[in-house]
Amino acid sequence: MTTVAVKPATMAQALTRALRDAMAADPSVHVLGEDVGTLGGVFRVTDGLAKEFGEDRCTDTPLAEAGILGTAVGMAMYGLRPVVEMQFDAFAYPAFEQLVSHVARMRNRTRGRMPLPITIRVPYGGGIGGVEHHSDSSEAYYMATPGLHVVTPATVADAYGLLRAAIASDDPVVVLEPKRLYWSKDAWNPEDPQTVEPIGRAVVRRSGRSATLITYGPSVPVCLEAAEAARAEGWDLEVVDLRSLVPFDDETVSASVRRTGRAVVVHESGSFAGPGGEIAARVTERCFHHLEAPVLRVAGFDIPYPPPMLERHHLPGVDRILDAVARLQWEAES
Amino acid sequence: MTTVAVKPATMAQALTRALRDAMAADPSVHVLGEDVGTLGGVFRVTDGLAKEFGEDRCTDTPLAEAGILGTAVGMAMYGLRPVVEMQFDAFAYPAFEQLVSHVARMRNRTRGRMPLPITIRVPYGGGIGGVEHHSDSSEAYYMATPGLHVVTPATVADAYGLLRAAIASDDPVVVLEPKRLYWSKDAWNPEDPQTVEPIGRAVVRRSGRSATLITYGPSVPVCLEAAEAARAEGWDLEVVDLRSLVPFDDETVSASVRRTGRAVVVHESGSFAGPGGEIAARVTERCFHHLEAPVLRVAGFDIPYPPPMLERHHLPGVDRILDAVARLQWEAES
Amino acid sequence: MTVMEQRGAYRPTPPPAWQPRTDPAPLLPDAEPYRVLGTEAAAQADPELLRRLYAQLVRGRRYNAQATALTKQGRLAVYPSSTGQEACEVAAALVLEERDWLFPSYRDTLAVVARGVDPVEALTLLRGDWHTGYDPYEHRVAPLCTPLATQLPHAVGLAHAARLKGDDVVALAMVGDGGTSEGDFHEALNFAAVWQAPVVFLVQNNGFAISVPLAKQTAAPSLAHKAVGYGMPGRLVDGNDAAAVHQVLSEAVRHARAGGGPTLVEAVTYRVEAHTNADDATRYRVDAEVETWREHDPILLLEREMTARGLLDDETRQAARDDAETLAADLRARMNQDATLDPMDLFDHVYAEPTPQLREQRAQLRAELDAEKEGTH
Amino acid sequence: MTVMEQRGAYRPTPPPAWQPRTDPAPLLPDAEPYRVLGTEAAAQADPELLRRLYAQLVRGRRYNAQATALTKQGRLAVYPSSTGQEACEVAAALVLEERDWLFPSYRDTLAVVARGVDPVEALTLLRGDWHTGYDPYEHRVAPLCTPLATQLPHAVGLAHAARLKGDDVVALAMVGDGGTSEGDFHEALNFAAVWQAPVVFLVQNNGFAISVPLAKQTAAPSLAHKAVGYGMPGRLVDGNDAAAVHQVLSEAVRHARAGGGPTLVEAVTYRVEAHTNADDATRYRVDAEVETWREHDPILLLEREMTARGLLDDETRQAARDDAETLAADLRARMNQDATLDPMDLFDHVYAEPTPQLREQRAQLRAELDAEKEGTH
Ligand SMILES: Cc1ncc(C[n+]2csc(CCOP(=O)(O)OP(=O)(O)O)c2C)c(N)n1
Ligand SMILES: Cc1ncc(C[n+]2csc(CCOP(=O)(O)OP(=O)(O)O)c2C)c(N)n1
Ligand SMILES: [Mg+2]
Ligand SMILES: [Mg+2]
Repeated sequence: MTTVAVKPATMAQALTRALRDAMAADPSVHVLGEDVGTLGGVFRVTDGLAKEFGEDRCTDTPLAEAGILGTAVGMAMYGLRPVVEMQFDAFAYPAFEQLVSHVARMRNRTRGRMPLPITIRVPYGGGIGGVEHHSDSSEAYYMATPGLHVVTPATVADAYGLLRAAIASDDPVVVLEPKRLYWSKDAWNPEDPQTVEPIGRAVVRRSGRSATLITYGPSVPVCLEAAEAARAEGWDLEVVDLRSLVPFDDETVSASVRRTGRAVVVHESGSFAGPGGEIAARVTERCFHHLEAPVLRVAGFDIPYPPPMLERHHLPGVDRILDAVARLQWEAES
Repeated sequence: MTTVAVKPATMAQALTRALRDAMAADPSVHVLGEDVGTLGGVFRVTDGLAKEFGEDRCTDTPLAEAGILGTAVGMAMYGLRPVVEMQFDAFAYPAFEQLVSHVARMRNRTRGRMPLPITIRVPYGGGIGGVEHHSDSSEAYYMATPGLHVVTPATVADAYGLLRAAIASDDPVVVLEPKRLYWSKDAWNPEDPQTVEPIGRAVVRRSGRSATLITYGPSVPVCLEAAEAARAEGWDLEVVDLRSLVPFDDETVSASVRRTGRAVVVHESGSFAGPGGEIAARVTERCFHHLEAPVLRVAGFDIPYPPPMLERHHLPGVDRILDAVARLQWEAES
Repeated sequence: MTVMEQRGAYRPTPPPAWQPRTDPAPLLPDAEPYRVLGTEAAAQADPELLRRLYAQLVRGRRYNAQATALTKQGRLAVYPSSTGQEACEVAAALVLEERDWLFPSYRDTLAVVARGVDPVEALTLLRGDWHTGYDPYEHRVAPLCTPLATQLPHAVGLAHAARLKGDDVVALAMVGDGGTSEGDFHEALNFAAVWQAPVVFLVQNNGFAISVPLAKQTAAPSLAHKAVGYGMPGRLVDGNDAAAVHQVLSEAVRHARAGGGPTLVEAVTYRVEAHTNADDATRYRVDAEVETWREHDPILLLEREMTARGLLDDETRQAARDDAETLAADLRARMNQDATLDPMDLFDHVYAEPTPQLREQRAQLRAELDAEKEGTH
Repeated sequence: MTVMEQRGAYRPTPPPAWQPRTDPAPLLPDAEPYRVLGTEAAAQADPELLRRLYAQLVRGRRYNAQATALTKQGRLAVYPSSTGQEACEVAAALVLEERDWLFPSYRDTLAVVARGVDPVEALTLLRGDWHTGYDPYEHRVAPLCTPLATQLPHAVGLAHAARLKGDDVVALAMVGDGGTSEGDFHEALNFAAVWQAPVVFLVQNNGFAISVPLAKQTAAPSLAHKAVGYGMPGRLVDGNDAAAVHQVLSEAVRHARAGGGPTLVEAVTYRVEAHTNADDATRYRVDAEVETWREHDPILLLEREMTARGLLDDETRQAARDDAETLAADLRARMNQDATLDPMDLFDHVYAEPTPQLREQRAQLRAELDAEKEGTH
């Protein structure tokens, strides 16, 4: 094994590398979607794959998302491992029936005889100045659908690791890629096999004793920033990056909250019936007697995603997170 | 006004009556869907409407759910009030993109200039021995979509009232009709205008002091039964029927939980990222210091809806509700 | 003067990119459904094939009757009968090689059975117990598909994958006239044509989608006319003429196998029974209509032809009937046994490995069932 | 012998229900795109119409250039240019009566402007501020539609509703070649044909869906050939020939208004610019291809014809140019002013009445903004 210098890479590059490595390792891995071939995807995540592996392995499909996912189902039935790209979050909706009624259920419907190892890549979330329908946080829909795994990376290394793990999984995995982190950079060594993370494990990104911020994907850097800012207020915040929404890592999350006694869930998705409700509820079920305050939520508003010029008001930012932390009934303690 | 004897009626009959009254009162109300005309719908809810109002007012459409909802959008744009029937819960999924990207957002996208007064009737839930794809509880998807109202009746009178209110609403309303209550009967006076309920108000179906069961739709009768059974164990349970999932009646729910100090949310839908998470989280946010125990959830398992022969194991029943009530940390109190 | 009136009158210089890439003429269906039985074409039909079809039709009719009877006895949750459509069901199964794949819709358990799946397994889903019963890989039959037209892209993807792998496999996908209105029908046919996937789409136009007649479903000259819009051949066939359906499907399968791409076949047939046992067909159609179709019954048409050609003696009839009765008796006997189901199965196949959350829920149900058994509840 | 070889050889007795309800022949498109400019048909073109089209094309070209320039200045979030497609954009707007409705896709702001909407309002969405800008009811233009093909069923529903109300209204809906692959395209056309709704579907086949060329999008002889599968006429027209597009669309609108039902029009054109300003077209196509299309430019074609017929003097040219410059200058000036947006708007139009939950969230943002203003944050 050659030693490769740890160099800065973007999340998009790590995703490309994950696809390339997976395709090189396993000839049954096929990429398909709109513009994924010649163009290399609108975010360039599939850049170079058609050239390297041929158009049969990385295929520009007709413009029809249900068709893309539906044919991927058939390909998986025949032993391939399709990796599907949905161009943007909202453009995955036409494939919803295929996703819920087939992708999520085929293993179960056939008593395990017909698993569907399909990876569904969905660039999601806001913060990139996208016009309407280009910035949805659609994770609640996927989380509420038994049979799907749902993962979302917040770091370059996790982007690689989770995508490789998704492709390796014998089950369908929805990989939610935070659009606004595509160009975020980290020092990252692509040759390090450690970067392949198993699906289902959260990670503590920052240890702290005052309260836990439970978050994922695009909100992780925001929470880390908030934790830094919180030091000035005397709070030592722990930040848990869920990485996997399904399965949910109750162990890591509950352990953290039991330690800190306070928690705030942070995500871009709308609050009502969003991921935060589930997370708050299950943390409360498990840690009730350790809680000094109710688990609070800092989330997007319950509105259609706003236009570029207003999105900063919608996205959970450092101030809003600190406001929530401040409401964690500190008086009650002292 | 003539006085009409209060007679037993089924929920299906009340829904039919609501459609008929709405169509008679307002010529802009149009019903469309698969088999709603000549056949009167597979559940006979639209029975007689095509005959009474003509096929232009109650129309058998081609078999395409996105087309049905999409054309309803256009009809609403031109000033009609379409009432769309989705034949079964899972068969609403093909219309998901139209629902999320247009129906829920058109008012907002146009700054209020183009409201869409569309009613979307969705027979939902299990308990009728339906084969796969015929028993989904899909409310989590709708609740997580800002711009939609979501209501679900548990009684014959509410079925009438909520459907009339939905049709009268200038916003899109998803009316989730519990399939297994279609043939449930109540004494009901169709001439009583009181039966039209405003959207957004929960109701206490049974008062009690020990704990609150928060529920809706098909689980309301089960909770009432559980409350009766609980008397034997010495528990006096309050049962809140939400009726409207969006908007959510925090006032009624919180008031009840503050009174009782304990709560269990009960629904058929899967637990993970289901409605119960949101409800438990918001109740906890609002009533934390009144809670003697964490808000618990009794829900369907996180699995694709099971086949008829196994569904009784899946559906929340009296025993499972009482088990949850028993876990509400009664010792802690005494 | 309108464009239409001017047809042929102008010789425009087309825009640079314009070139008709396919000649539409051979893609268009004939004006009338293709028939073999009772026509000159019948002379070329292989007697062995006719005998085989006959035996299968008789068996299929009996199967339909038995399955319907089982609903009355509460042994099936629901049964969508294919009575009157046996020619399509049987031919769809017979034209395939062992390595090929069949993609049935929810009405097509007969095709599944004709392909060799144990009828009890084919009916597992409709019985109300474990989901799709048979192992899809054993006979290369996809699970019965209820959400309409959603199986069509699956068939395309599978056929495409097989072709990419260099396997000589054809997929035949079945759908109803109503199903052609769904977006998935459109997307599947388009993908198939663009990819030149070896797929045959068989539309059984049985006149109704539950209560909705074809005239409310489409304004097209025929459903087969949809094919040209995808760049694939459309074929129209009398769906009650088993020999014709067999021939048209065989040709389409051969065409696909030879790399010629997909074909859309519309078989004109009729749903003689109600939509399912739960449906009341008298609400939307008159008996007289059903009667005209009984005259055009697939078994009747084949019997007439075979009798005329001296291919149907009493022995052959009796053998077919006996075989059908054996099937029915076996089906009855086995379906009348109570299915035993393990509720724990509910958790075992949601994922390859149950999530921690499912393990908790599994334990909960286990505890409940144990308590139930011990009578503590 | 195969079915195809046997064509015409048999005369089968068709199944009872079988009757071709529509003659497919008149529904099929011509073999080549219809053209007027440079052909004999041009002699019949109304000079007034040509002058009007010319002025609009010049204006449209300038509008496209200005909007693209505004993206470079950061005044537009994104702009999908219709440069090279102005003939379609302009004709789509001009063939409609005031009472008619236009359903644009995301690329069709030019059609929206040509219909009379203030360009600043037409560009509101792409500017990144309040959503769809213009009041849809003022000029009867539906909001710009980004999810591809989803506007088509809206157009059908609206046209159907108008017809039910007895109003003499036609809807014209625009979609791209890529959009024809979506299920919504299929469902919309089918509903339109079954309901005989007064809709005209205009497909601008500009050769690409972002990077994907037509050959990967469809294998059909032409997109217009899809029409027969729904039972409506399909028309193929040179999309860069403004007179031809205008004529074909006018006829389709007239046909729809007269109760003849929907028409599918495929206009063969070309996207001269990249998909949007954010796209790099060199990754998927060569300049030479773009160049051949520049020879077939809609303004060039019209200028040639008008010059030959003495309809284009310097004055006309200058007037068109001046008008275009006025539009551009006004657009520039007004777009260069910062938009003022009220964040509170975020909550006001989600529902007719904000829910209690939204009222809480509104109050939260209000408090935050107030605090921000007071500098407490
Ligand atoms: C997506 C979807 N929508 C609705 C249904 C409900 N449904 C079941 S069968 C049926 C009619 C199907 O008609 P057709 O396709 O002609 O098949 P046939 O029943 O005639 O075999 C309908 C509407 C469904 N199964 N799937
Ligand atoms: C449902 C959906 N899927 C994907 C996209 C992303 N997208 C935007 S434009 C485009 C290409 C559209 O091509 P075409 O329909 O030919 O229109 P054109 O851009 O050429 O005008 C794509 C894939 C979208 N807007 N909607
Ligand atoms: Mg049918
Ligand atoms: Mg295009």
